[in-house]
Amino acid sequence: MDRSLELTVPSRPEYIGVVRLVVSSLATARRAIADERIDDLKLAVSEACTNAIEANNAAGAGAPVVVTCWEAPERIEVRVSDSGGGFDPEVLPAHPPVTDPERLNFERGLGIPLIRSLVDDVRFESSSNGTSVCMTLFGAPEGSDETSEIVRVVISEQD
Amino acid sequence: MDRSLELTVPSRPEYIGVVRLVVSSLATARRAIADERIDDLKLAVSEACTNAIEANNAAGAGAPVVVTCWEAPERIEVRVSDSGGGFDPEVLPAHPPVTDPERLNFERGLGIPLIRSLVDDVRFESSSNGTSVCMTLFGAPEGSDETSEIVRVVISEQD
Amino acid sequence: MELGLQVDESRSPYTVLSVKGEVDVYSAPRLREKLVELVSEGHRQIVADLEGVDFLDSTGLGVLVGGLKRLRSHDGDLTLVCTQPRILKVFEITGLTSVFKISTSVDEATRGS
Amino acid sequence: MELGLQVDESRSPYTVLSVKGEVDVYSAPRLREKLVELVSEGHRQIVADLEGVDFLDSTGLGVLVGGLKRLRSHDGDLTLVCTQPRILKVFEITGLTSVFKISTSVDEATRGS
Ligand SMILES: Nc1ncnc2c1ncn2[C@@H]1O[C@H](COP(=O)(O)OP(=O)(O)O)[C@@H](O)[C@H]1O
Ligand SMILES: Nc1ncnc2c1ncn2[C@@H]1O[C@H](COP(=O)(O)OP(=O)(O)O)[C@@H](O)[C@H]1O
Repeated sequence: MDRSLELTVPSRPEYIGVVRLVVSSLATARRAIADERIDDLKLAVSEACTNAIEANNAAGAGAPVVVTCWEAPERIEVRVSDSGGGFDPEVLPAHPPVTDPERLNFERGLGIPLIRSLVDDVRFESSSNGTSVCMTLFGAPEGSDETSEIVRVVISEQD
Repeated sequence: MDRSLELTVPSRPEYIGVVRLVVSSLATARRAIADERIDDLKLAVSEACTNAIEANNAAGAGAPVVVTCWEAPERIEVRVSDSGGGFDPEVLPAHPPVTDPERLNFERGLGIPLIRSLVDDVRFESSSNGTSVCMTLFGAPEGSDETSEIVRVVISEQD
Repeated sequence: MELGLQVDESRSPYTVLSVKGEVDVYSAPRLREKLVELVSEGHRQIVADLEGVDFLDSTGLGVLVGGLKRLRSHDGDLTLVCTQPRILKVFEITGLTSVFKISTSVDEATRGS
Repeated sequence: MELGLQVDESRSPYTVLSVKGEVDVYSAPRLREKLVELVSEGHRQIVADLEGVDFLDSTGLGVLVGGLKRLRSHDGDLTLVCTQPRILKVFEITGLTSVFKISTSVDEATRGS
């Protein structure tokens, strides 16, 4: 894709707000995706950063989190990278069903499920040297589903 | 200084707004300096980015602009770097005095003077390989002048 | 950037906690502390008004689940007030709409049931 | 992010151009085009209302200087409306407060002189 932006922040929770701001202002300014999808993107990126900060801090080396954004007319891709110990995203523990009173014993483990359902595509690249979470939001073909709002934005801009 | 953040953006005017947002949200979130000084910082950084983008584009290689921020309790430092052809900040042409009707023939050349008067310290490092503009805003000792607002903020946080 | 937390005790037996701003891994600990504090002070029917929340992540959800658990274990309850689609969406995706009582206004939440 | 530009012709002989948003190297070209367009349409007494401007950089200042020059060369004038300290500060630092007429309201600017 033709344009990319890179943001490197210390592995501290107080910087995640800045990352959200960058990602959402980039998406808004470039009109890459519809407003509703920007909230999806913000939350997904935020979850990925929360995990990246935790992984970096567990590894103890004080490495920063690197956020890279690529945008193209009908697409925005954000990669969140850490230098932590890695994990296998396919073998995460499942929660008890919400109807089970036991559900209340689980305050965590909602980040990856949220990412998966918020973005159109997610790819985890993880090794013992670190993890990259690559999330993509597409602008869908006109009229096909909610993501097609991008098309409407583009059209209304041309008026 | 203990914390730094780095932002790399394409050399295109539409990204300067994102840079301003990052710098000001960082300064606000970290309560590094007083609100009034945040406007000074935003404008100075914006001017430096405008020049950096112009220098990169004149050099033609499509290099990005790199913005690095360091913050410490009573200080924020921002460096804006480009890979353009460089310049000598000491030999910029002067404008006619504002009382001279000729003044109206000059629409440019206000960026560097603005930077110089908005920040507490500025350093230009320029060579034919590129330019870095390092701008620092300090929190002054209590009660000494307007920059001492930082002290009040810090104190009110401790209440 | 600051999380706003305001307690209204005028609707006894309900205690209304209004949350304003962004709830994420940075600010969620303050929300957790406030909920723990309220329960330990004896508040049992807590209404968390999320109408002023601009952003809520999984850490925020976790804190609310923890608060609900704590209250239930004291025979209390936690009701949420939320009508913002973007915040409701986070509860829906995670299935937590079936775990919490979610009201459309503080009035509704404190009307008793 | 968008620059808002609104023209009010109801205060003849004054034309009020309300500017909203951030004026920087990205958006300033649109302000320049609008000023050029107004002058070429015959507007001569232009009042630029900057009360809605959140940010103004040296490029914006340059466009205003260019507009003033263009109007003066047509025996017209450009008056600014600005009371925001952070915007006024930019004019002060650059000495441009002595180049522009700066009013505290559109009413004052269009009252005639
Ligand atoms: N970037 C990462 N590096 C290492 N481990 C990770 C990373 N992201 C997620 N994990 C692992 O996956 C688990 C589940 O993550 P998530 O669903 O976000 O929930 P939570 O972070 O609340 O535990 C985490 O607890 C962690 O063990
Ligand atoms: N980063 C830079 N690289 C190369 N030249 C620069 C740089 N910054 C400033 N200059 C030179 O200094 C001049 C004055 O800059 P400035 O005061 O910002 O006004 P303007 O950019 O409006 O000309 C520019 O026109 C340019 O020639």
